[in-house]
Amino acid sequence: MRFGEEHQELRTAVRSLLARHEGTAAWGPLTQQIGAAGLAVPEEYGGAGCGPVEVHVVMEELGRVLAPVPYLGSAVLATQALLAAGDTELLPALADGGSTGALAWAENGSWLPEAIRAHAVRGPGGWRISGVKDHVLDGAAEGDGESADVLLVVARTEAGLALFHVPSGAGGVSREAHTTMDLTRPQATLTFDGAEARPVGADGDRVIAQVRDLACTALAAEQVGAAERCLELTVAHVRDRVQFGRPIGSFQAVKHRLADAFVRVESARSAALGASWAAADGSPDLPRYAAVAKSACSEAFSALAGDMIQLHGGIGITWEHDAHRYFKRAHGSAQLFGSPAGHRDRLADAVVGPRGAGAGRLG
Amino acid sequence: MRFGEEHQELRTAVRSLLARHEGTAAWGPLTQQIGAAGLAVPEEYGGAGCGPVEVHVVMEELGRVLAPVPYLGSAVLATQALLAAGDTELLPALADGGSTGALAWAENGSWLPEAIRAHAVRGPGGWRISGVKDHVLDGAAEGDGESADVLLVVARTEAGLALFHVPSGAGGVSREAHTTMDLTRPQATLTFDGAEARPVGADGDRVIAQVRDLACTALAAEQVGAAERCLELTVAHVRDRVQFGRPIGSFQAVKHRLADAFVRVESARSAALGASWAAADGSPDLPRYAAVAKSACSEAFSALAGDMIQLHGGIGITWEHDAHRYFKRAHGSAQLFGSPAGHRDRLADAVVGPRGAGAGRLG
Amino acid sequence: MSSTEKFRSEFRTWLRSALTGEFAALRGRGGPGREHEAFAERLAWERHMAAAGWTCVGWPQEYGGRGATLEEQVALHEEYALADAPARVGHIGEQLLGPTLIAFGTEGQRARFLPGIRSVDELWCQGYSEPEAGSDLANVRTRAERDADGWSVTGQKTWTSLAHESQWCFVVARTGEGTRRHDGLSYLLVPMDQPGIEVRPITQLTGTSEFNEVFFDGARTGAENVVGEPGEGWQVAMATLGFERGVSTLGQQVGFRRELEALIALARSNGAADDPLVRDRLARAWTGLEIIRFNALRMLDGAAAGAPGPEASIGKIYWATWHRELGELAMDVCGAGGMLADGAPYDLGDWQRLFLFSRADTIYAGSNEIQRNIIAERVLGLPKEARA
Amino acid sequence: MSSTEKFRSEFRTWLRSALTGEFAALRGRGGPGREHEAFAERLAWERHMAAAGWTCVGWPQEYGGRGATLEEQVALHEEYALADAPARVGHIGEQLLGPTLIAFGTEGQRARFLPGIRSVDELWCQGYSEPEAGSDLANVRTRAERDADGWSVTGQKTWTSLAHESQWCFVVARTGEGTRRHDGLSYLLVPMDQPGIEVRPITQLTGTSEFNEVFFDGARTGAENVVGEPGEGWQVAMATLGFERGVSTLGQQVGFRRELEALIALARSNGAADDPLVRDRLARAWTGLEIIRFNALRMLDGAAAGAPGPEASIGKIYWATWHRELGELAMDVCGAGGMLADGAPYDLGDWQRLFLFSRADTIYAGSNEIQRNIIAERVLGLPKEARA
Repeated sequence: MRFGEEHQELRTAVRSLLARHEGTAAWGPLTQQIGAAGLAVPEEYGGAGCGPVEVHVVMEELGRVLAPVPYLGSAVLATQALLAAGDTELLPALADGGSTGALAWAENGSWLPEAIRAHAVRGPGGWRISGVKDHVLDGAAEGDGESADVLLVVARTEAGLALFHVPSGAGGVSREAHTTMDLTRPQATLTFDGAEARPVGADGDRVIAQVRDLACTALAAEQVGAAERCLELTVAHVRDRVQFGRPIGSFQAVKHRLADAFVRVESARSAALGASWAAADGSPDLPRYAAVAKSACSEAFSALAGDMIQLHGGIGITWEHDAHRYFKRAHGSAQLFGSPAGHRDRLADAVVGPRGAGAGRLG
Repeated sequence: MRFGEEHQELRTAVRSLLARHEGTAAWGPLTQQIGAAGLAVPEEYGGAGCGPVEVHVVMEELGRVLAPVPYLGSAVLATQALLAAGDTELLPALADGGSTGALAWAENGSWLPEAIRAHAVRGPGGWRISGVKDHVLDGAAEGDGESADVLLVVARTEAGLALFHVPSGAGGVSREAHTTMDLTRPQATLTFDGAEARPVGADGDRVIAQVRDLACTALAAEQVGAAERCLELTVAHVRDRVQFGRPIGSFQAVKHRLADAFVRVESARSAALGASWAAADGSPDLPRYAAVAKSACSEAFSALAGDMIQLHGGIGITWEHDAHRYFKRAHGSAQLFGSPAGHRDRLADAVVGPRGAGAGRLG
Repeated sequence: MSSTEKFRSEFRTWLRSALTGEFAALRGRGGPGREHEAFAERLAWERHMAAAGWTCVGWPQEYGGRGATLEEQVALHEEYALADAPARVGHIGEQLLGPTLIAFGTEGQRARFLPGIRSVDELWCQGYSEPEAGSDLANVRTRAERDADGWSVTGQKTWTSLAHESQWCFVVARTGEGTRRHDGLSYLLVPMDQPGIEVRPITQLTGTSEFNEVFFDGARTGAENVVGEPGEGWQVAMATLGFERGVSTLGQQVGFRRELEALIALARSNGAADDPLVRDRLARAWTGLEIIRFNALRMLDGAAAGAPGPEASIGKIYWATWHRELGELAMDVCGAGGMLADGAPYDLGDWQRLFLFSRADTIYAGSNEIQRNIIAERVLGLPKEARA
Repeated sequence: MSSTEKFRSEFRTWLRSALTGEFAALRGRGGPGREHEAFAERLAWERHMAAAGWTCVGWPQEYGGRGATLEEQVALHEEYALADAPARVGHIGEQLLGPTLIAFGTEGQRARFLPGIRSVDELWCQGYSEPEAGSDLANVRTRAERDADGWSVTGQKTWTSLAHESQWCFVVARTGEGTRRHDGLSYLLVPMDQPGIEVRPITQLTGTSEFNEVFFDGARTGAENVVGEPGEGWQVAMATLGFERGVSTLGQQVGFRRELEALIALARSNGAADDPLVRDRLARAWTGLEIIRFNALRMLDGAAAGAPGPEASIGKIYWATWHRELGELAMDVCGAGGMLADGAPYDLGDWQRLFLFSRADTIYAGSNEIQRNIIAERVLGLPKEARA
């Protein structure tokens, strides 16, 4: 679990690019100069042939600055879904950033496969999909912005779950952009009403399980990067800020709190790295490690963002200071792809075994 | 919720008596000089005619020194069971301390009424009880010590739960004394095999619910007293103990931890007082307040005892120092009459409503 | 019926009849994160209350109050909250400045200012915090100079609620020369409507502005408008903070209870109430709520209730932390849907506002850290922190 | 197969064949709270291991080790724990003193002491802590005087494991005159079997005694038995602590895993596993266990693995806190039955021992508080605490 020189170079490249290009404007250079969107795509489909460890590095860096780019939605969710399903046609456009992908997955606030009610039926004119999908990352832009042009949908068929591609401009698709509490990660609700669709690969259950694990792993890395940045900014603040005649960072209660925060960040990093390396190795334990990483990193980031506000005092609750942006991202990323408690529930099924009595709500 | 002068006098009397008489030797003077066992018994049965607030004061003081006397088992559990059931015969001997009572209640580690399997049947020769009772306070002494002579048993009859008196020396009763992790609170397992029994009062379901609320309330007061003592001893220690050239109590991390401990103790006290006053007022909300008090005071005491060990450092984990006695009492008293989570489960049923799906284990 | 219950019943009856007609629409308005909502209407409502004698009930009768006992004041707060009446606008004058003037003011100051507070004709705001001073009043840099005509105030205050709406501000300023820390502070009453004062709203993490920065540039006030002796303002300011942590928090648990009940109702309706982990946390929240209430009742019953001492710190840490955790629990009850605002441009829902606003609870009015210092040093008698 | 896997497989094969016959009964013996259990038999077992070349594998070959890599050492620890082999008795010499001598000792000291450690013929104990010094080595009061024949040591050490069983003790004593704090300490090797040393067991909260007080009253050792320069013992002692927090903790997660798996098995059998709150905590414990493992793997992979720096503090705080919480969870899985001991006079069960003993985890070998200071000052670069 050690980064090589090439990972350090990638990290440096992404960090300096993000320092030069703020906000959504970073996406063009990220894809064109660094090839970020195709990092984990095999070379024969126009990618760099790297894998989860490189994605980890990019996600940490994106997390540090809360970059509002469609990396998670397009380069992770949509791209990994296509890879898992064995598509070869749509991948090149996603890999070079020419297209942006979106995966319509969650329903009724749940990412569990059993929550999926959207269904696809095969008629004389081909497949048609109907259903409502929540929390679709980059699924629709607010106002006049651009929305993802490669639309993938997980739907139920008679043979189980399957991945579908709904062509751009297909009828029976409506997209509703939401205002999100975390303004840096746009979400949409997509409604399909007999929309034309093309199946991509087979065995959607396996595809969605793999996408879930890779998405949780990548998101955990983002959370570590963001949490680390919370700690850095807070440490800098308490060194500078003088109260009662001393920098507040010299008060032991503040020092110990930040020491605990450091333990939390580094332990979260261990969890995320463990999952990323397991993904890179194709380990059969990935589902367990991904659940560990997603739950631990969610809680660490939430704790760090809360500490950041508290230790900044009054300034921490203003719109001008970045603290609230991290706090809102911490909330949103903890909920995305299932809550920490939900992932622990999955973990408990694996390591403790199934419950005897009826199970509770598995968020 | 204010103590009057008479309560302060009672507190002073109990505290100075416990300072003069250590260990089990305190029970004689407590009952004879202060009439502690009969405090909450009406005057016509030989008691002082006081109530839950006075019991609260006594329990706080007993908790401060972890007095190994049968107050909780005899003066609270057995006495309140008899009062709730309307007995008049056995009360005087318990009230003056001439007898010691024990209530055989829990089964299979649970104090929930639905856990009770012991059953009583009426035959030609009267009632006979069979069953196994756990965690009977003062139910049997280890070695040659004395065991409770007034034995009360909650058992199931065709008409529901009922309270029974099993006469001293009745056949078919075997008592097994346990070694408890908390050596200051003896427990026994009692096995009844067709033992002769006399019903006491009626409506055992109401009796056991009332005993539960009063027992939880009294135990919460004991926990507050013990937690308060943990805090006092720890504050004294950190004032004296010098490390790195300063009293460790001048380190802000220690100060803040003890400040939090103080908030915890005083908030637990509020919960316990709230329940005691509700009991004194005969409030219909007592079941809720008792659950609040028992769960909150259990957690506060456990936290305080843990802090006490940690802040004492190495000496805190020796047998010589009192810290481990408080730590073990904290564990035992948290489990007694149901765990904090169990009481919150009961509270959730009351304030949130019943669960839709099957419930979990309700410890 | 006890006198408290009589008082309670009288107020309840009045409320039931008064909160009708034009005022009925005010129910539930102006809560945390919504302080500017229907401000003019809430002001009118509060003057209506004043006319009926229901403002400043805790003040002595000679100053226009009813001399209500603490129990009665709590009952009033409870009934007010139970009726879902709108958030108060005159509370800073009624609960902070009024008691301060009654304790420390001159007869002239009382005569000049108390009637306007009681009738809600004059609103007040608080000028304590400064950007560089944080929670430490000893670091106040705002200066006031005495000249022939009175006082001239220059400096910057922050976290000032209702600065836009208020006619007056009570300001802690440095008036002593060359002194540091607690000496040389004075407690001044300064009119807001003058050229030397500029108010700028602070946009908070909710995207709304409930607090302001207030800039004083040679702002004027009369020589008579200093409370207590010049240079001894720290004692006065501390007493005001005591009032803030004391009586005014006694009724807040009713509002908390309503929030928790609404959250339970949401959990029931969206199925979260079937999740055993959520149930446990809801029961824990209920436990904390009862403790907040019992903490408040103990303060009421204690001798210290009239002049809250360090014990008030317990209540502040406890409820602030509880409320912050309620915000977190609320978001978990909301589930994934909690990520989405009600609408554009940034119209957050009530639970999101609670989640975000409650982060301020452990910071303002003496942060948890400050309260822990107070408890450790003043209650537990632990050594003071070494100073650089 | 990688060299690590080959090493692992070789050791596993050996263990499988060796831990049989008379040694089979030793499985699982001597764990925390049971250090004195079957001591003589465990000593015999460990000498058996030594004879087969399985002690001190991380030492260089020239000192009798195998020069095993860190990965291989971890593999050995893992296999040892997986085989349920008995708790080690020579680990203080092997893991603490041996590496210290290899780094700081003279060739003479290495030649004299390393073979006895490797063969488990001489056991070692550690003389660091003192009753008044606590975690602060700078407060050491034990003194050593140099005379014609060597050193004379007087003072008191505490929390000394295995003092009764050991032939030697490494002692930090003050040798400089009039100095305070870190200067003037020396690191001495002192034989235990002499009239100037008395060992008294400390009874712990479990009622058993795993630690001792050691009283030195003019205890003697030779002039050659000082490690490093006299007066510079602090640097040596700190390096030893580094070894303690480093390699020796890398394998412990295997033992933790076995504890957690046993607890899960108990929860399954007694129904606690159906309690959603217990399930959540078990899953949380599992999460923590994986993090302990990944933390250790990162240390292994990092450049700092050979000489653990402040990063080791992360691992220590994390696992100590995790283990303490596992003890609490274990008692909740036990339920009410956890109140009862296995038997008289005070025969506690395994889960009770875990519950009680794990309280020491956050205290010994650098308490959580000390570790937080190290992280805050050395890693985060926050200002040092003001000193009186």
